[in-house]
Amino acid sequence: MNLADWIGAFLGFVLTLLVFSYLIGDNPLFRITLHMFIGVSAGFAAVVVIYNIILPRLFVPIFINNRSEQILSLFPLILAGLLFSKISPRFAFIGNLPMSYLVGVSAAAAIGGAVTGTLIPQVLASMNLFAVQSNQAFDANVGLRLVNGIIILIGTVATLAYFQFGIFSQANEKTQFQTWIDGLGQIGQVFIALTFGFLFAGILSAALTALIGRVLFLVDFIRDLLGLFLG
Amino acid sequence: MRNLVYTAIAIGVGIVVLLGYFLQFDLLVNLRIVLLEWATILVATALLIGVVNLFIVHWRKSTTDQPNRVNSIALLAGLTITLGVAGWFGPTDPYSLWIFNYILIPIEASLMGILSVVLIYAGVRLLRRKPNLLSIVFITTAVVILLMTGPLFGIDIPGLAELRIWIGKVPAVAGARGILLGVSLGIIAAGLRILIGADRPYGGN
Amino acid sequence: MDSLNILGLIFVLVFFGLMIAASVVLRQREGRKLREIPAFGRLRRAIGLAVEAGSRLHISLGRGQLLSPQSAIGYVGLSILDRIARSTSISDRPPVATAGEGSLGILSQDTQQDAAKYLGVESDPMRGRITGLTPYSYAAGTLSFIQEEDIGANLLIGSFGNEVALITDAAERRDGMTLGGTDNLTGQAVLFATAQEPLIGEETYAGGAYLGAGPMHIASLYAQDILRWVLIGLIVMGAILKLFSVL
Amino acid sequence: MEKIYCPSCGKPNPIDNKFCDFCLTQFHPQEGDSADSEAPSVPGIGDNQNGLGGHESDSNVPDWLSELQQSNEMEDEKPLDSDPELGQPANAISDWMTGVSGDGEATVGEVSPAAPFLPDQGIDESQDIPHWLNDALIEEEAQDSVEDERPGEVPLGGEGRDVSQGDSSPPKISEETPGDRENAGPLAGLRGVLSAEAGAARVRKPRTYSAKLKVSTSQRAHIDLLNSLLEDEGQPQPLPQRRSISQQHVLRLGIALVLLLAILWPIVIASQEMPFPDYDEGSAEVNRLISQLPENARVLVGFDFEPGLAAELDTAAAPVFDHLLSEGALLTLISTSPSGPLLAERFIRSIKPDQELISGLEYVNLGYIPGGAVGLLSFIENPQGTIPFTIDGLSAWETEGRNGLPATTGISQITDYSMVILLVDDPDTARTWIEQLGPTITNPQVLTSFVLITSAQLEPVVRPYYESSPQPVNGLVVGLRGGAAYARIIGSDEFPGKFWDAFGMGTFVAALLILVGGLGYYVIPELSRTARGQEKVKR
Repeated sequence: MNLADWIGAFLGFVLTLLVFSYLIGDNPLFRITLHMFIGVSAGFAAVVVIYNIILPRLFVPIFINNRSEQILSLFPLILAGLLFSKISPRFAFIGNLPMSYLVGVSAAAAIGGAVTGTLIPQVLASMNLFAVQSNQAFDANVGLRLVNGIIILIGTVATLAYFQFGIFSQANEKTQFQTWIDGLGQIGQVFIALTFGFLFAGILSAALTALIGRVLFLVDFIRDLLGLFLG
Repeated sequence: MRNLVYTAIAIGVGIVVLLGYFLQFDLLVNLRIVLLEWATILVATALLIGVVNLFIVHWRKSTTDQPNRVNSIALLAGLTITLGVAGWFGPTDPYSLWIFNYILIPIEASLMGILSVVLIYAGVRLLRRKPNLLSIVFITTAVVILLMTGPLFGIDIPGLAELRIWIGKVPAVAGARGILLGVSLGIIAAGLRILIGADRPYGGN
Repeated sequence: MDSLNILGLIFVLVFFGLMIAASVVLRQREGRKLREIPAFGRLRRAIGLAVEAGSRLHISLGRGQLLSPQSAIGYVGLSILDRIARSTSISDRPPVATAGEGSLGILSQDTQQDAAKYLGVESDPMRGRITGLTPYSYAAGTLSFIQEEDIGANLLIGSFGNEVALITDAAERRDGMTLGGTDNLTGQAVLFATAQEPLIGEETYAGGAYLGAGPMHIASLYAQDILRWVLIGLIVMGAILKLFSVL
Repeated sequence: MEKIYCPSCGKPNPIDNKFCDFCLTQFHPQEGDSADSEAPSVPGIGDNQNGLGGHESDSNVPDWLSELQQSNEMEDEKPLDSDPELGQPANAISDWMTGVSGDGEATVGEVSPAAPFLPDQGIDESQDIPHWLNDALIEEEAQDSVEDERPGEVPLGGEGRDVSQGDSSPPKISEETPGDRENAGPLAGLRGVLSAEAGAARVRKPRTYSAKLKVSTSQRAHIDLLNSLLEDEGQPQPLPQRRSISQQHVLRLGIALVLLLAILWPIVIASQEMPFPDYDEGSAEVNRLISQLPENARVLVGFDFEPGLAAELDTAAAPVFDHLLSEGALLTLISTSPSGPLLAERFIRSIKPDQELISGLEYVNLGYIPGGAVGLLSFIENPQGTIPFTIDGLSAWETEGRNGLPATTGISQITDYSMVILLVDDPDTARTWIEQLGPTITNPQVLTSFVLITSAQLEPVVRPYYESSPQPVNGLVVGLRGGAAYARIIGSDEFPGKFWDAFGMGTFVAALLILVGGLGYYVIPELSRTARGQEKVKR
């Protein structure tokens, strides 16, 4: 390790300990570390955005010979310029124009993304569980696949039914249908809890891995340090 | 009047982009691509504005005499140094990577590490806070999966490994799918409310 | 794929039609009762308590990218922010919003300004904060924000990943109430275990309707309810047809 | 047509509406005049009932009292009234002040003889009282039942009898008067003469007498309790200060210590006792695909995770890339998150510390695709158009008249890559990649394979894609476990054994903590509670 690495490792060592100090209790040093972290990550985000988008997409096209592209590239430049008025509360209203544009596009992108990216694929996937004939070649145990398919189908339907908001009732009396939905919803909740449990375990093991990574780093640093002094 | 214009822009642009998703007419698709390209640039600009906003807020805090000013000073220092170094030498330069490796990664990874304690703590208290069937299912699943994720000292409890895989393959998938479908219904509703003009977060009220 | 796209478009158009129809019907007569979501009931009380105790309400809008489906949950958060800002700005401690994404931050400030204009009071730009621009730095920023400000209740309605646990933990250390809902699966799993009042999946999107953000929010719930059963029908039918290899 | 204005959103509604058309707030019969009806009436304990029960949505008292109840962690889930309006909090304080005055008068109300609503008071009160107050009451009752025997004292809930005694006190006085003899003035010596000043004195007396008599210990306790609560609510004060060392604090600290020790142990003693997982189908598939890659295959690698998860994904990916680079693959690095490019650069430089890969020649870092799903889609449809330059500002691609960088030579569209590897930690990002890339990958003409290296938390999200057919995902390395399995397959030393040991220990202890701790944390207070309950019954 060269000097820069040593300094870096020492810095990392100290910062790790400072963050871990939060486990003992909230303290000013921990907060200072957090704020430094926020600053650094914001700095990196800004630089990457400038290098990756602002320069090549906002400014470079203006210097391209192609006249039509130059004109086209003025629009985002103007919109971005207007958006910067949001920095000052007094002139913020000027930025409403690009914001309304952005919100419109993003709402559409959200709908488009949800339909093409989730709704259609997930519905198809649920159906395809039962396309047994098509891929018998893939596994012999068709029966088991069917049973699993049915469980997934029931789980999906029950979970969806759980979210039902409107109540079907006549004169504050639950209708038969509502009782059914409630029952289905109960099953759905169990599936949801199972899913969350699985995800939770995954997140926890990911977090544990991070913790182990840090502890390993601390131990290795101390070992290196001792090796340096004790030869 | 001005608000009407904003709303009109949001709705108009939105509808064009939305149709561009579903109808494969060249004009519509190209229009969608151009509009999205501009939006992408605007989002990036907004991120920069966010950085400026962060800077201004903490500059104010650090110049006024108040107990937390040292935090703001730390933030400003981190921000300006990173902007200076990474901005000048480039984000993938060894100097930038040094900051990334020895300041950003240790702090963020340690925060993630703390998360493990926070999550275990939450798991321990869940049953007390919400003593119901769902909590029991949740905790049981979590514990089984957790045990079977690690090597468990080479002890092989028959059926448990298979159970883990089965849960991940069948019930967990069902739950996740139901949630995802529900969420996408919610997303479409929220998006449409904006395209209808019912929600106008862009100062159109 | 094209035929699927057309189907998708039809689905969206039907959704749109149902929302409009429902909103028209709602104006004429009382709509169907909505099922009770305890979290929202508690939230209404928490808002009351926060106003009485003179502590702040904090609405965390998450860090969803604006050009992806994650933006939708941000908009839900914004309409809830608007609703609450309009009803609590009279108190001496109006709500504060934090965002982890530039454009969301700007939108939260706009929303607060609108609310202030509506109430005829001076709006403070510091009430819409950007506390960090990457998921973890946002969590870190919000964490220290909760510790520094005097927050009575925290509404986490936006796109969060597992880092949200840091925020809920900080809120708990301050004895503040946390209500959380997100679109992200891992975020939901974490909130289920850590938040005092977790919202599951689609429930979060109903926040506007349950907090009275306008008739269109309720109308969209009815549309969702109808199309939910359409989806279920489609899945079951499709499954049966696939089984007999008709499709 | 007559209109009713919604207290929540202020919009006008038809008078016969039960709900607000605009915000669905439920209207109450006395909505309009609730304010006037509340202020002048003498609420007495009659209002406190609402206060304790929290069923009357017009009064704000229920909200804060039942809120207090909720702040108590051991509260059981009580059904909520579905309609306390949002608008209320705005005028909450004023409403609540009437509550104060109400309670103020309540004490007077008890004292004054004429309080018609008092008799059935005791029963209602006990019905609506929350547990925390109920316990206090049980003790009070026990106390008072003893006090009953003593003359002049009044039992709890017997305010009715208080009052009846209060009412009957003047007659008592009149019984005494005949015993008096006039001893002044012209009627001196005569009995039964009504004497102005003496009578007046006696008339005055019972009031003070009754005032002393009326307030029972239990009532006093209620009054004090309510007053103290109201005073607390009264001053806008910061939320309750945290106790320096709370039970939670200790619990947190305990968990942290146990966990850290469990992890430290295998790291310090470094005994490789945990066996690597045997055969893992997903990892084996990735291994097969990489082994089949042609010489100098072009591979697109997506780095879409947060720096916080670097430890997990770097460790899991290390053996995979060890294998990949030994096959002589040339890499194109891309990301849809701003921190991605740096993570990619960092990983690539650390993968072979002895001989660093050369940028441009062996790998090229395209940086960051903005715009989430939209940006990714446009990159998949048209890589060259979406990201024309590398993160270092060089032109990335080969075009006619300009040859690009060796690492990207011959790449004009996404299908020119032999393999796409995605390192990912977020379910949405993973799904976005799979959904956008899926149609291309599943196309039988396309030879590109798609492989995921994911954080452990993503398994239920990505596995179905791997299991389904046709497969949009051809291989899967999930978390540390997958990495370890891969290392075992290729016999790589890239995967640190002590890391795996610590992981094994960590997951085991975590599971144990949740299970044992959870049960203990739930059961122990339950036991002590039941014990307390039994004690009370005994008393």
